[in-house]
Amino acid sequence: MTDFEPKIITFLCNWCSYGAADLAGVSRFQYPPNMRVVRVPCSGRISPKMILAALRKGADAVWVSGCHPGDCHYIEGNYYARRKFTLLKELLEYQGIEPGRLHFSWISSAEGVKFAQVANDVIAEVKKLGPAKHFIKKTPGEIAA
Amino acid sequence: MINPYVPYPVTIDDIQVATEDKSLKTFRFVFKNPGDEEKFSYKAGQFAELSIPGQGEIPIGIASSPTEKGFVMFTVFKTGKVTQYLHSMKVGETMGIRGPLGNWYPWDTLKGKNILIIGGGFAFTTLRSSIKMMLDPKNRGDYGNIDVVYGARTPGMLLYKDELVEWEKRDDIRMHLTVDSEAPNWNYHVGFTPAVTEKVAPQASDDTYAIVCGPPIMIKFTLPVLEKLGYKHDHIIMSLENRMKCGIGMCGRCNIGRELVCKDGPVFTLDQINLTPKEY
Amino acid sequence: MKIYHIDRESWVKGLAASAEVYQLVGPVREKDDFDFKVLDKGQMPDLTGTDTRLSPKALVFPKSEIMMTFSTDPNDPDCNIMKEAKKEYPKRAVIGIRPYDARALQILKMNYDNGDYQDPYFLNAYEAITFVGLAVNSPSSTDFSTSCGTGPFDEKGLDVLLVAAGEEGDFYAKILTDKGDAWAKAAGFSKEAGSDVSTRIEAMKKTAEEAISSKIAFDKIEKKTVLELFEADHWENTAFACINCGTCTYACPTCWCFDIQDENFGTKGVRIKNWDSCMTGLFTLHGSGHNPREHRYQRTRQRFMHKLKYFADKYGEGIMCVGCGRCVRQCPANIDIREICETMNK
Amino acid sequence: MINYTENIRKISSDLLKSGKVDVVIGYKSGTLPGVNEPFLAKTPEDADKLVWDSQCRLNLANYLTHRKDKVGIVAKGCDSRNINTHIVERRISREQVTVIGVPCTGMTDKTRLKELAGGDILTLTEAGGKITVKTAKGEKTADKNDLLQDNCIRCLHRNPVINDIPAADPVPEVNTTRNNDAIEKIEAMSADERWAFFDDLLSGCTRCYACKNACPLCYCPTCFVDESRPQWVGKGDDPVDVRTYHTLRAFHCAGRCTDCGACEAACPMNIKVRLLTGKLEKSCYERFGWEAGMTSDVRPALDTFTTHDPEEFIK
Repeated sequence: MTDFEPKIITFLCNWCSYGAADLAGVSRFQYPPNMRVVRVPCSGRISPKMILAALRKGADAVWVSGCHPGDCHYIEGNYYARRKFTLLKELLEYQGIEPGRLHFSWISSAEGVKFAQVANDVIAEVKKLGPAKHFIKKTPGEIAA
Repeated sequence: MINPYVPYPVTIDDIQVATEDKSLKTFRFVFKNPGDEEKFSYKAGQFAELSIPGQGEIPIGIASSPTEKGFVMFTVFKTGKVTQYLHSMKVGETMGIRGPLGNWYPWDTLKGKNILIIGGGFAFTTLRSSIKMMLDPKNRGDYGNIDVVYGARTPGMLLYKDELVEWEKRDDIRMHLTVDSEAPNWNYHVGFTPAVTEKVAPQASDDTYAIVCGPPIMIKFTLPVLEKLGYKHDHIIMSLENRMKCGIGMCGRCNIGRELVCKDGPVFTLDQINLTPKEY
Repeated sequence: MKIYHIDRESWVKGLAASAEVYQLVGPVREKDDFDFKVLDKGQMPDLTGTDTRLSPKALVFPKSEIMMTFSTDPNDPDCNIMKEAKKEYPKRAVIGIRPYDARALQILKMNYDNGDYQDPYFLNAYEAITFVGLAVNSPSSTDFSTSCGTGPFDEKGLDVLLVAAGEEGDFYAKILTDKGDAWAKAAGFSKEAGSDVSTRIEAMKKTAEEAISSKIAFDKIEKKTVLELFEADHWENTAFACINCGTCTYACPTCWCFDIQDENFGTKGVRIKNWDSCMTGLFTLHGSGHNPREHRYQRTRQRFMHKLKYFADKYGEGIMCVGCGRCVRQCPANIDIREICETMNK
Repeated sequence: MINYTENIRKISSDLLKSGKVDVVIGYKSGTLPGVNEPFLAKTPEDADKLVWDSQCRLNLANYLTHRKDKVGIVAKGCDSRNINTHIVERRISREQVTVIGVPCTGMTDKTRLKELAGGDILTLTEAGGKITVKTAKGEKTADKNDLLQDNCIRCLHRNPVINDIPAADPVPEVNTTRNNDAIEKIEAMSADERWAFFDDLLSGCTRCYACKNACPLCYCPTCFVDESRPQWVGKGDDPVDVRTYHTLRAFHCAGRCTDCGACEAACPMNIKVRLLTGKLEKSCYERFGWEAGMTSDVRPALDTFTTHDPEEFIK
């Protein structure tokens, strides 16, 4: 699995983690290009539908990052998100999704280093797991190459 | 066995924005395979399924006339998943058309008769097909007087404006165009379609048929006007719409009573409609 | 046509022999109920159950079926051109289908071959099947098939009618069509039953039909107009309990409605035909947001008007129900077509 | 049970007569033995058709959702918790609804009844805690307690938590433990075993949506399964689509589900869909100390938060 490059769908809050990713970029903190970033207004905006949509299309992992508790631009969006993710993570793992497929973090816009670190951690963990096995909608035999 | 679900491949030949709010576009399609145009031989009033692989299909009335050769034309309102996608497509792209589907205005019955066409908003498509067909020199002699009442919210929301202006100038068709309220440079009627109909429509007779096509609200107020003018229910012809999938009378969702709008319709006389539940 | 007597041993051998030529399909016990499945080599159909939970309609009208395939890759010369999906229709023998279910598939055929259009997916699958039906000797308490123009020994949709012959595991096999004859030949059945067999079968048929206590009548529905029935004031009460799930429509052997859906996989995709149900709001929702059947009771009404009136008026071949009783037994809310029929028939 | 029925009829009739309610939602006898039908009583005469026994499996709160009138509703413990949820979520106002509370000793499981009978049930009678079913082959009797639905076996709130007019004296609560053996058994499996377990569990699903339509919590104007832009889930029988549907359906019930069991009672394929909702119920209790529908003034678990909610899984 050494040459396996995972695809990680990364939902970043516009007000913090997205800025952190930017900062990591301009500050030249190294992290590999496995992330496909989707900018969202708030981690609270993330619905389980979106996380499942990523897995269904073959993402090897999903990572959602928002503002630290207490720092939400919308005051409390990330508090709701925290509860949602708690339950979703447990429900998916209960069904056989490996814990390393779902990642959550709080990263402020000043934490470029933390962003690069978490990114590297997430990628390393997913690499160890290998390609996603479950929740991928398979191409029907009629059109599979 | 011919597979009725497989669309004819077509190329988008031309796209015109049809109304000022850009919510409607007129698409011209050319068949990719020689011979398919012949197979797609249609009559005014029929519809087809526009078929976009990966998006789905939508039933749309055929706006071109059988007398126009080399292409077929549809005017489409942007509303759902498929139409949204269609509006983003470009000239030269390929898609599919399945049809022609459904019945047509009863042209055999209408031979030799006076015809009153009443249209509203963007439901003018198959009416355009009908007018164009009747005005063709080969066909004009088959019909008596032709009166057309066509209304839209504003002048910019009228479909096929160039043709409307052209028809307005002819003496073998009486055009009664109207918009909901006064507008600059508007020299025709002002007022809702039912009210204008009441003013300009020919008196009812055994030899006069009305074809009505428009939004539910227009139909609701136009029918009493026609009744007042003495039009019998079997002389009032309407085209219905319902959600459809197959278009060939099998998938089961477009019925009004025992009639399937896709196959037994979309054209019904008011007499027929009166016998069915109003589930449209 | 001939009637064979098949003992237990010849039955097992005969099925094995016919499996050389036919793909065999039969009821199989799955988890806690019976369903029709393609039989593995050597697997015997389990004919001990009265009914399969789902009707056998999936054999000719699968829950989901790929109709066409396409590519949306602009570099593909066939980009955006629909291709018929390649399908094979092996010769099949469906063993143990109940007579009313076979009749139900004939009803489906009326829809899928409507004179102007033929649905090749349905018809190819249907034509490929030899229906080897099993007469119902002990009808269930919810069987009202005799009221519906069919019954426990109905031969209409069958190629062969099997009747349990009394002795343990023996059958009489009444050959009804050339297709049936061909299957019996492939199975090697040759021992003709005794001369009194027709009388015996007739007697069993009578016993079975008499054992059916559940009846419906629709004579007055026939005479009433569509609007009279449709506008009757009982519908909101009648449909009160209905939760508008698709249980009845999916269990029903005569419900034929379907949806067409496109699914994309990268730059390739498929167009699929899926079971659909008039119980859902989306079924009739217009693009404008207007829904002619917005309220739940309107959808319930549609189902019963279709089965008991629209269909009857349109085809003149009775109602769109074969009285199998699946919907009655499976409905979570006790919507009972027999009771509704009675209300409509008042 | 006769007592319950008589009391419900009397209370309903009085409510209808006095004009305190316009209608009463309850059950009437079904057309099949062992099945009752949700029923809307509009007159005192209608009220005489109301019945109550151990075959009232659906959750009547489901029938409250779009009502504009004054409603009396017969409710067992779980139904009453869903009425609370409806009030909290403003599907109905507290003033609009009069709860006729039924202390509940559990509902029979339809598959267990079928197993007991071993054939077509011709009659079913219930007396003194025993259920007797008659088939063509003969009669069988069992303790009702041995025939209960899974959710009733582990019920913690048999008595209605919102109860305007009790139909009977409270019954003793019999369970004290929240242990959910069925779920713990799954949790003990390996990840791949768990995936395979649910694949098998859901394999019979026909997407009839009886589970969601029987559920009082499912009232969205447009369900996610019907959304087309984007389309979140395919509509065919693909196992990942089926899994997506059940996962999201369960999730939408998170913190709101009262484990009434209507979904399983409704499922024509006898799929144990509570193994998904039950997990969320368990998580809600373990993580947030939350039990759905116990009062009519606290927002459900996912519609509220505390600043110190657990977050050990967040980096």
